[in-house]
Amino acid sequence: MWTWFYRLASPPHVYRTAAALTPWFYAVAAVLIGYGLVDGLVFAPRDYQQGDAFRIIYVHAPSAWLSLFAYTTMAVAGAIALIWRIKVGYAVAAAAAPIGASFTLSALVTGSLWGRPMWGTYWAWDPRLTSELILLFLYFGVISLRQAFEDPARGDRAAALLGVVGVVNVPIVHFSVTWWNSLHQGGTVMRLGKPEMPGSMLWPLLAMLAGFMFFFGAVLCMRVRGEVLNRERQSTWVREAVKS
Amino acid sequence: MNVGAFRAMRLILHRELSLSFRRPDQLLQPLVFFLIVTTLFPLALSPEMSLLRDMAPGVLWVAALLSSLLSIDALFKGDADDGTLEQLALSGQSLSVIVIAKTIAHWLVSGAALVVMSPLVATALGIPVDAFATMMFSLALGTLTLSWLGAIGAGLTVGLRRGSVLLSLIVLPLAMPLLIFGASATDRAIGGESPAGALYFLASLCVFTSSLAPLAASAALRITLE
Amino acid sequence: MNADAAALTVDQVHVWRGDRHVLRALSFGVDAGQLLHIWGPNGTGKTTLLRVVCGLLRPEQGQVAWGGRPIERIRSEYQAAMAYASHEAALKGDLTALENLRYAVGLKRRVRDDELRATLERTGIGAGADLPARVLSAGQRRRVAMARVLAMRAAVWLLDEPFTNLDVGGSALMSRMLEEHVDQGGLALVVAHHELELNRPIRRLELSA
Amino acid sequence: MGGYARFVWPSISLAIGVLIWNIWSARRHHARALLRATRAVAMARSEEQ
Repeated sequence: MWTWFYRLASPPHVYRTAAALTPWFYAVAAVLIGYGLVDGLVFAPRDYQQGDAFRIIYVHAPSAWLSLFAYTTMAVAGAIALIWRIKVGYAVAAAAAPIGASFTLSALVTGSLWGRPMWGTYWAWDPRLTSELILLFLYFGVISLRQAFEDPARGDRAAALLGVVGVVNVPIVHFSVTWWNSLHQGGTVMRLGKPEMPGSMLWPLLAMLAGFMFFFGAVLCMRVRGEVLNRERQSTWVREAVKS
Repeated sequence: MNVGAFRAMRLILHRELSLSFRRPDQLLQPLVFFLIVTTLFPLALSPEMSLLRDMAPGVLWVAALLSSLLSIDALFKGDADDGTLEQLALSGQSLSVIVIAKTIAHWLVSGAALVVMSPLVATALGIPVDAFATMMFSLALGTLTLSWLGAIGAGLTVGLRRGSVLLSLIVLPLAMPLLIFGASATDRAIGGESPAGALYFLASLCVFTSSLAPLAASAALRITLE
Repeated sequence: MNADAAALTVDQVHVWRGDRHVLRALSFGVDAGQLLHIWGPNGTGKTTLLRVVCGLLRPEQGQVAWGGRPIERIRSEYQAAMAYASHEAALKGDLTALENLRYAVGLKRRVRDDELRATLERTGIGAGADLPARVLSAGQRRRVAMARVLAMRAAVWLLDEPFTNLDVGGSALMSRMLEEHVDQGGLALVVAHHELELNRPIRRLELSA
Repeated sequence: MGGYARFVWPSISLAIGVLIWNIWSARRHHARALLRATRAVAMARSEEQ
C-alpha cells in the first residue's frame, strides 16, 4: 500500500508525473475558465443592488480562494518534507509560494476595484481584504526567508517551518481582523460579501473556482519540475531528463 | 546524576540576567526608544490632550511592539556569534528548555521593563489613571506573546548576515492579532467599558503561543546550528 | 573518573554542502579507551564530520550510533555524556572564566565553584578565574575551554583543533589530559592537522580532498 | 455591456494578466532550471574524463 507514497517521494517519478499532468490540467482549466467568464459576464443577470460591479466576483473570489489554498499547500508540503524528510516536499513548497503570492495580489487589487463602486474608495479596511493583505505579508516573509540562506537546503527547511507557523496563524489573523472590524464599524457597512446567488449567477462562479484550481495544478506542476531539477542536479536521472 | 529541566532553566535564566545586567546600556536602549517613539506622535499630530487620548492606546501599543522588536534580535545573536549557542545546544538539555529560559529572561528584561515604564508614557498621552491596570496587564500579555513569536523569528534568522530586518518582516504579521486585542483592551478601559472580552482573547493568544513557540523556535535553531 | 564510554560507530555517512559532496560513505568505529585522530588538509570536512558525530548536523545518508543506538533517538542522553570543543574557544566575553564554566558545566552535572576553581587552577588559569573572559589571551581562553572539557567529566570527547593557540606548556597539558581520559575508559575524537605527541596508541583517520 | 467599463474590465484583465504571468514565469523558471542542469551535467561529464 505504501508504494505510491514512496514513488511520490522519488524525484524522477514526480518530474515525469508533473510533466504528464500539466497539459490535462491546462485543458480543463481553459474550458472551465472560458465557460465561467462568458457565462458570468454575458448571460448572468445583473445584481439588483450592485448592478454589473458584482461580476468582479468571478475573478476576485477564485483568486482569494486560491491564495489561501496555495498557502495551505505550501505549508502542508513543507511539513511533510520536514517531518518525513521527503525532499520533493520542499520543491512543492517552493513552487507553490510565488503562485499563491500572485493570486493574493490579484485578489487584493480586484477586491479594491470591486470596493470602489461600493464604498466610493479603493480601500476601506474591509475584514476580508485586510486578511488578504496580511496573507501577502506572510507570503513575502516565507519567500524572502528561503532566499536569504546561501545553502538552499537550509533555506528550504527554514521556509517550511515558517510556512507551518504561518498557516497556524492564518485563521487567528482572520478571526481577530473580523472581530476588530465588527468592533469598530458594527458590521453595518456593506462588506465585500456574495449577494444571494440564483443558479444562473452561481454556476459560472463554481466553474471559475474549479477552473482556477486546475490552473493552479498546472502551473504548480510546471514549477515543481523546475524546483526538482534545481535540487537534484547531481543525481544520475537528471542526465536522461536533460537529454529528453 | 544529570541536571533536571527546571534546574537547567534556573541556571540559564541566571546566566541571561547576569549577562544582560553586565551591559545596562543595551537594556536601556529599547526603553528610551519607546519614549522617543511615543513623543513623535504628539509632535506629528497635535498637543491637544483630547485628540491624543483617542490615539493613545494605538500609539502606546505600536511603540511597545516596535521597541520589543528591537531587542529580540539579540536573543540568540550574542551566543551564536561567540559559539556558546552550540555549547548550549549540546549541553544535554533539550533545546526547548534552553529556548524557554532565554525567552523568559529576554521578556523580563525588555517586555516587563516596558510595562513598568508604560504609566509614564500613558500619562504623557493623556490616558486616565484608572485605565493603567488594564493597560499594564494587557501590555504584559502582549509583550510576552511577542517575545515568543520573536524567539521563532530570531531562531530562523540568527544565522543570516542581514537577518534583523527580515526578522521584523516575519514577526510583525504574526503579531497583528495581539496588537488588535491589546490595543482594543486598553481603548475599552479608557472608555470605561469592561475590557474583559479583549483581555480573554489576548490571554488565550498568549497561552497558545507560549505552548507552541518553544517547539518551533528550537526546530528553527536546529536548522540554524547545522 | 567517568563511566566507561560505550562504543561510537559511524556508518556510511554522506554529507553535501550545497553542491560539494563533502563526506563520502564514511564508516569507522571508536571504542572506549581509544583515541581517533582525524587528519587531513583544510576543507576536507574534518569539522563537518565532528558536527555530524556530535549530533548538530544530520547527515543526508548514514547514521551515527552510540552504544549501538542511533544518536537521534538518544539525543539528550548522548549529548549529556559528551564534551564538544569547537575550534574557537566559545566563551562569553562579559562573564568571568569561572562563570563561563559554572553555566556550561552546570547544565550537565551539579558542580560547586571550588571544584571549578581547582580545574581552572590545573589548566593554568587559577589567577584569571575571576577576570572577564574578554581580557584573556587566546591561549588562556583555550585553557579555559580545556578546563570546561575536564570539568564536564564527559565519557565522549569531540575536540576540534584543541591545540590551537596553546604554548608548549599548554600543549603538554592537553596531551596529558587526553592520555588520562583514554586511560580511564573515555573515548575521544580529535581533529588536528598536525602530529599528536601522545605516548598512547593513536588510530588515525585520513580525510582526503 | 456599457456599465462594465469602469471596473469590471480592468479587474478581469488584471486577473487574466496574473494567469498569463504565472504561465510565463513557470515556463521561464523550468527553462532556467533545465539550463543549469545541463551545464551541471556537462561539467560533471568533463570531470569524469
